Amino acid sequence: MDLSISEEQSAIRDVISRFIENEYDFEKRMSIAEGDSAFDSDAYNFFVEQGFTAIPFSEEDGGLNGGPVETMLIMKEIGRGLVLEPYLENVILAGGVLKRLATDDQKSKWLSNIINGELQSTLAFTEPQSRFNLNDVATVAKDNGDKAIINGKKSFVLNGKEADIIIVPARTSGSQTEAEGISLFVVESDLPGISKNNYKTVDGHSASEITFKNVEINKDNLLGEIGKGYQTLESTIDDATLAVCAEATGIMKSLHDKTVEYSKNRVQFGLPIGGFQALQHRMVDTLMACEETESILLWALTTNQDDSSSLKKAISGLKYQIGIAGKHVGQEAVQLHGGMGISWELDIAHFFKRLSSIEILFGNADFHMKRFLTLSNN
Amino acid sequence: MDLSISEEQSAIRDVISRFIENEYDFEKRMSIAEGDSAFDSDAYNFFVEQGFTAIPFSEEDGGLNGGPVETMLIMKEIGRGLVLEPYLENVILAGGVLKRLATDDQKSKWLSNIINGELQSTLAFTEPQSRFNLNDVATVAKDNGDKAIINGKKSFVLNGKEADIIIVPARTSGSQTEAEGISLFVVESDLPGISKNNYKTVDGHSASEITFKNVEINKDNLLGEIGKGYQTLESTIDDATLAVCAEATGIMKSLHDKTVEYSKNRVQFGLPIGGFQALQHRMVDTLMACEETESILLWALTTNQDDSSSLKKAISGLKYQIGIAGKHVGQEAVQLHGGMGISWELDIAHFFKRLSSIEILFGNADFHMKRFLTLSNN
Amino acid sequence: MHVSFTSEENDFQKEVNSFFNAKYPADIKDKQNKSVPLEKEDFIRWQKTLYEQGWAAPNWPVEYGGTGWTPVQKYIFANENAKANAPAIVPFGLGMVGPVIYTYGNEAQKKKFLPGILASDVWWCQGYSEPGSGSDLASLKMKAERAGNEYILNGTKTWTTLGHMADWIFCLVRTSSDVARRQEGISFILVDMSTEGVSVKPIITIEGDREVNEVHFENVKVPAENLIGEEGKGWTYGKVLLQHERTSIAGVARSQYRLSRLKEKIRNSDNTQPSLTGDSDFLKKIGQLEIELKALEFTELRTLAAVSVGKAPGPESSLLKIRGTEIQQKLDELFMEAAGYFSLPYVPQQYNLNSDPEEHVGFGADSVSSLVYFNNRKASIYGGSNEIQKNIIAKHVLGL
Amino acid sequence: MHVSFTSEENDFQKEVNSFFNAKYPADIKDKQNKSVPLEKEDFIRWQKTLYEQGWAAPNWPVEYGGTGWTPVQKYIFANENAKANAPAIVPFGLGMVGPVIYTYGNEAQKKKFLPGILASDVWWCQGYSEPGSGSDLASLKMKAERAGNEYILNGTKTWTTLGHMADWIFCLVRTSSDVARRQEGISFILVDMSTEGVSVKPIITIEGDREVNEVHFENVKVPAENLIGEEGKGWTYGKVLLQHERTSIAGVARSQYRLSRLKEKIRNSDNTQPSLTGDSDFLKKIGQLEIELKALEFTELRTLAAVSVGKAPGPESSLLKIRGTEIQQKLDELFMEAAGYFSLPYVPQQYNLNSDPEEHVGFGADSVSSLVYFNNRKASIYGGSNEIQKNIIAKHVLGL
Repeated sequence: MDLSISEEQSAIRDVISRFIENEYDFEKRMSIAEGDSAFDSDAYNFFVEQGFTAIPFSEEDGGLNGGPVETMLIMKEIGRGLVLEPYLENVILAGGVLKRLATDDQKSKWLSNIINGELQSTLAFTEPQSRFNLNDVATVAKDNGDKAIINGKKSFVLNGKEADIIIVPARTSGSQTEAEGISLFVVESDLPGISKNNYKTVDGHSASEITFKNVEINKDNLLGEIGKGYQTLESTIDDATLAVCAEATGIMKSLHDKTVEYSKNRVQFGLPIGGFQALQHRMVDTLMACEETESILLWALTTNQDDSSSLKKAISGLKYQIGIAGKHVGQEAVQLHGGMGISWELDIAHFFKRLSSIEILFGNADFHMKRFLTLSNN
Repeated sequence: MDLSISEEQSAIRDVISRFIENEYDFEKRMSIAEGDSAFDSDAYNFFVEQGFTAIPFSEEDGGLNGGPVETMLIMKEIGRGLVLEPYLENVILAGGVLKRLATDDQKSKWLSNIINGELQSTLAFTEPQSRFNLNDVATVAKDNGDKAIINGKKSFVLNGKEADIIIVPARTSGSQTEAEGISLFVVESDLPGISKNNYKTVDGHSASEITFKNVEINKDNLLGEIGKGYQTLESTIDDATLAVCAEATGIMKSLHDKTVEYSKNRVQFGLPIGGFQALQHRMVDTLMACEETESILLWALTTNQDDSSSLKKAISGLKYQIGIAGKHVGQEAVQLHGGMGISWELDIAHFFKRLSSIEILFGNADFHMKRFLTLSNN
Repeated sequence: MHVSFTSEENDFQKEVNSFFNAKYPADIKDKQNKSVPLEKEDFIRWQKTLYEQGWAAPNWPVEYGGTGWTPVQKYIFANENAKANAPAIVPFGLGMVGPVIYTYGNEAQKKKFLPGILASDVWWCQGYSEPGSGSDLASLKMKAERAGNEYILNGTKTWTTLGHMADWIFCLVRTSSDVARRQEGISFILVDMSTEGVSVKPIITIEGDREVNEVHFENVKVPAENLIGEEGKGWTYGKVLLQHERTSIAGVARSQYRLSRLKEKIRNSDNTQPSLTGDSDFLKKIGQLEIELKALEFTELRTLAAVSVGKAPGPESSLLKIRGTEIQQKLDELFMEAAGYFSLPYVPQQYNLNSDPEEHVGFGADSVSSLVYFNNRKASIYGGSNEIQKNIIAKHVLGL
Repeated sequence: MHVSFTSEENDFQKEVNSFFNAKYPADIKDKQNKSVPLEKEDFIRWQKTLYEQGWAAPNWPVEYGGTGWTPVQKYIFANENAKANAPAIVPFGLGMVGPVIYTYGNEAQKKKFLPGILASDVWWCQGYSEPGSGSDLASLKMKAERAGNEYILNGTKTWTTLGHMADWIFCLVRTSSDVARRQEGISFILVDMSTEGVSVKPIITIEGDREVNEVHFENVKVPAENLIGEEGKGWTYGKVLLQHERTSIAGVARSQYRLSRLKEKIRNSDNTQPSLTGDSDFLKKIGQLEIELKALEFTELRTLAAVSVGKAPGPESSLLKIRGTEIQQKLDELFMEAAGYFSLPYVPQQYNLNSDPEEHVGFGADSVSSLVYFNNRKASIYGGSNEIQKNIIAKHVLGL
């Protein structure tokens, strides 16, 4: 048993942590969030230069052979720094599908460029009607000789505005909610028939509603076998869920720490509010929530990656925990900060909003509890 | 709108409240609970003399025409006094079925004697496998000319040891969980084939497991129509649910008040523990739980008695509230009393045990939430 | 014991209902139903409609323009108001400073201020909190020094809701610091916002809107005649007002309306949007909330019954404030949860009657649900935080 | 980062497992599985079995008879113990007074007391709490006055678990009240329960059993050589012990065992008893508990990892105590809830191996579930109440 991280791993953490401290303070972050661009290219390039975009890929794919622990370390810091750059979208989501399914040709066309930062990409994992059900895919890809014609609508496509390519799950057979019959296509986003409705999200990120109207793509753009995309989709979303849970863990810790700190300085009734026992006990509760979340994150990270059913269960357990404990810690941080907690000028509000978004992203607490129970029964 | 009680109603409350204060203190109560008898006949007779056993019955049946408000007032005091006498069993349960279904002959044979205190009775509402589902009846009554032959087992028959008659729901047709096909029979408890396994319950009451082996009863003992007993069973159990909820409301109030009082006197770290803010806020929470329960009790009491769907819904809402808030108030009272809260010698432990039993009786919080939601959908 | 209305009360309900049907402006209703934020002009137009009906101030004494309604009538009115999805009265004038003026003000002040408040001609805001004084209001520092016939005001008020739209502000100020208890030496004074030295700085709140402000006072000269009641007694006047704020803060009728909308949303979801119809976890949360709201409703009715027989609302009103705001916040959560991903786009531009529904992201007011959730975290903070309410209950109800 | 064991650790696990299979007495196991309460004799027999194996005191230094196990080995042992449903060691001797004696006692004391503790020949109980001193332990009043070579003890200890079975008691007593801080002037002393003036009075607890006692001391003469360490330093010794108690109180392995039993009960219900197999609300509660327990397990592993590299368990152990006991109590609730009506009969007589199963009320240990639930409300009260633990965390971890 060894719960510590290696020197190499801690070096990764230090790099990003120092970067945030020196180059990505709250003011900088807010200027990006409030600006027109979806993210800051310099900041993203720094991630590329440091090799972060190469981490979860095999050496033969040009990657660094990193695992979930490395991703976790990066995502935690991304949480602490409220980082807006599309690491999740490019590396975990699009990269996650490509590393699993792409042929060598496809990898050199797309994955290499994700690793070297030249390509922006994303995975369109949800549709207006599907909520959190990955198998609910109404978007259709019709066979048309050496082309496929895509029709449908994808919702909440993160990094959709900037994405050069979009990985689109589309139905090639089966009924709307069948896992079987979902195929994954790489769609270049400048093709005719694609229209994007781009927006910023409440947490300063950016996303799009994307409509596909008779979009013709080459069949070469099919990833993996026809109709067999679901399992990859699910595994990739599981990776991404683990990643945003690590991000949330970082946010929760920040919120808790900042709240304790604030309570030591904010004086009311002649006493720092941290001197009031009712508030002390509540901050002990949020501390415990953070520690438990950290522990469950460890559970997911140390689960055998090849035991897919145990891994899914641990990830759903973790996402459930984030849903419940995240809400608890977030709401308490705001409440204990009083009016300051709901001021735009303070980071607390923005941590809270990001945390609230993550609670929904890839399925809320109820959704993952149901999945957890299904996996328990097996 | 008038949420006050009438003078007649407050007189009823005063009589029982004074009785408990003067004749039924905690020591007396515990001597009954720890003794061999199920209850104290003198105490029960007092209830009879004061006309309490006549309250919910019509004047033509020899009753006093009282309604749920009168029952509520009595049951609240029964809660505060932890009264063990079988008012619920005789008057609400057995009496409730009889007043609804019995013919004049049957009433004069049984109901009159319940009112005048000469007959002990009960309703056998659950079976080993049925949990809270009143329609799960495996006990069978077979037609045998002018007799019916009963076979089956009833669980947790309150007042079973003392009961001269037991009202037994038995299946005369249909499958095990059908509402249709349940008939209600009065079974004299000294008939051959009846065996009782009597016990005290954790809250000092008494109950029995009762097995019926080829028990022959007269068909005259059928109450109402054959196979049509379910609705009466459900309505009677609803009455009883409302009654024990009122009892629980009295208990919760007692627990909360006693805890606040205790916190003013118990000194730790040089301060009455009621001076510690964390505990103050928790006692505010239990106060609110008590007030809300009182409010929901009022909701159930003021719901139109003829609107059966609204009434069921309000009663399930109330029982849900008792399940949740009762557990909260009970556990907090014990916790804040520290070691004293789990001492047999103090009333707190016994209030807590009775409250915990009521949480289960006639269906726990989950059961009633489901019923509430079903009724909401209609 | 019964909760039915008398036939007079039933008639009154019909009258109020007809009024809403006839007079509640369709364009404002449309905005409300589509979650389009109201302009100041909308509020004023609606409040003037109520004023013309003589219903602007249900709580005021008849002599000052109140309705003379019984508590039950007020309850009925509040219910109908919520059912019509009409906006709540902006409270600073009619709900807050008005009662202080008619209770503690002199004749001249009543004459000068009450008509403008009643007719919604003058827009008020509240100057209580200061950067260092939140829950601990009595620690306020803003100074008012007497100089001849004037007071000179210096200091800062904060969290001043709608301060940027207001004509006047009522403030608690410190007129003396040489006092035994901090609650002494505080005075209640009315200030014309157009006076030199008053400046209003926006505070952007979590959801991105300007709703509250910091109001700075630099050598602001205020006529001494603007002081309400006695100098140094302002704390007493202000406290009464806070208690008043607390009962109205429960918002039972509004929450009932929102709950019914939520149920409707669940029932009516078609297959173009995610369906929660069969989601037992979500339905259970709705059920739980329905029961909590019933509890609040009957707790309010019990308070109402007490008030009807002449009892003043006491510290129990703190209970209504705590649970009322908790329930509002749970409703916010459920709306956001129901909206799922569609709660996350930040698209305030689509909450504009002129926007093209074809270009809307999400269904109905889905995307506004997160903004409401974020913004309304304030509900448990303002009007005396819920922690302060618990302190009040512990002290005054439990005697701890 | 990984949680797998080394091959040595895997071998050790097999060894422990074989030991339990071979040596854990079948009759005791039977009692445990049927929820039949164990007698003192059962505990002693089992603890002597462990003693003979050399495993009675995993935490003791090897020189006094400890095992020399690594933290991971201790963890493995605790897990196997729980999986076998073997009773926990009665902690007062081996877990509590033993460590104080070998840490702070003199050689003579070690020689005199440790062997008897190790071999479970001498049964100990704890004299900490007093009727007026519960959470506020330092307010204890029991006096020990020095008179020549003896101390004269007067006072009352309470909540003394299994005191009626014990041979010896270790007490915190006040040897001086002329002190600056109440924590000073407290001494740690060992008392033979057969000494004249010691009397034990039962306290019946909520579920109806005698588990705890009041122990009265009336002019009890104790040889001065029974004092541990320095006079007046007893608080320090006692505190170490409390922290020790806290880590072991988490009971992860035992809760895991119980959770698996609960799941089994749900899975195996046939139609002679109420089925909860399809009860989504109940299954959800189990799922939630499973996740909470995973969190506790990994929190314990993190502590273990810290201890493995030489860090002492700090105030974080308070966290384990709070959550550990909360989880135990939630399990209690779920067992009672699963039992439904059958949790309510008070039938202790059926928890006796000689009772006739035909006459049992309910299924398995259904009726004992309520007694466990009631009794175990103590878990959040004793060993330093959970409120006290929160105070400790607030002060020592959060720095408030």
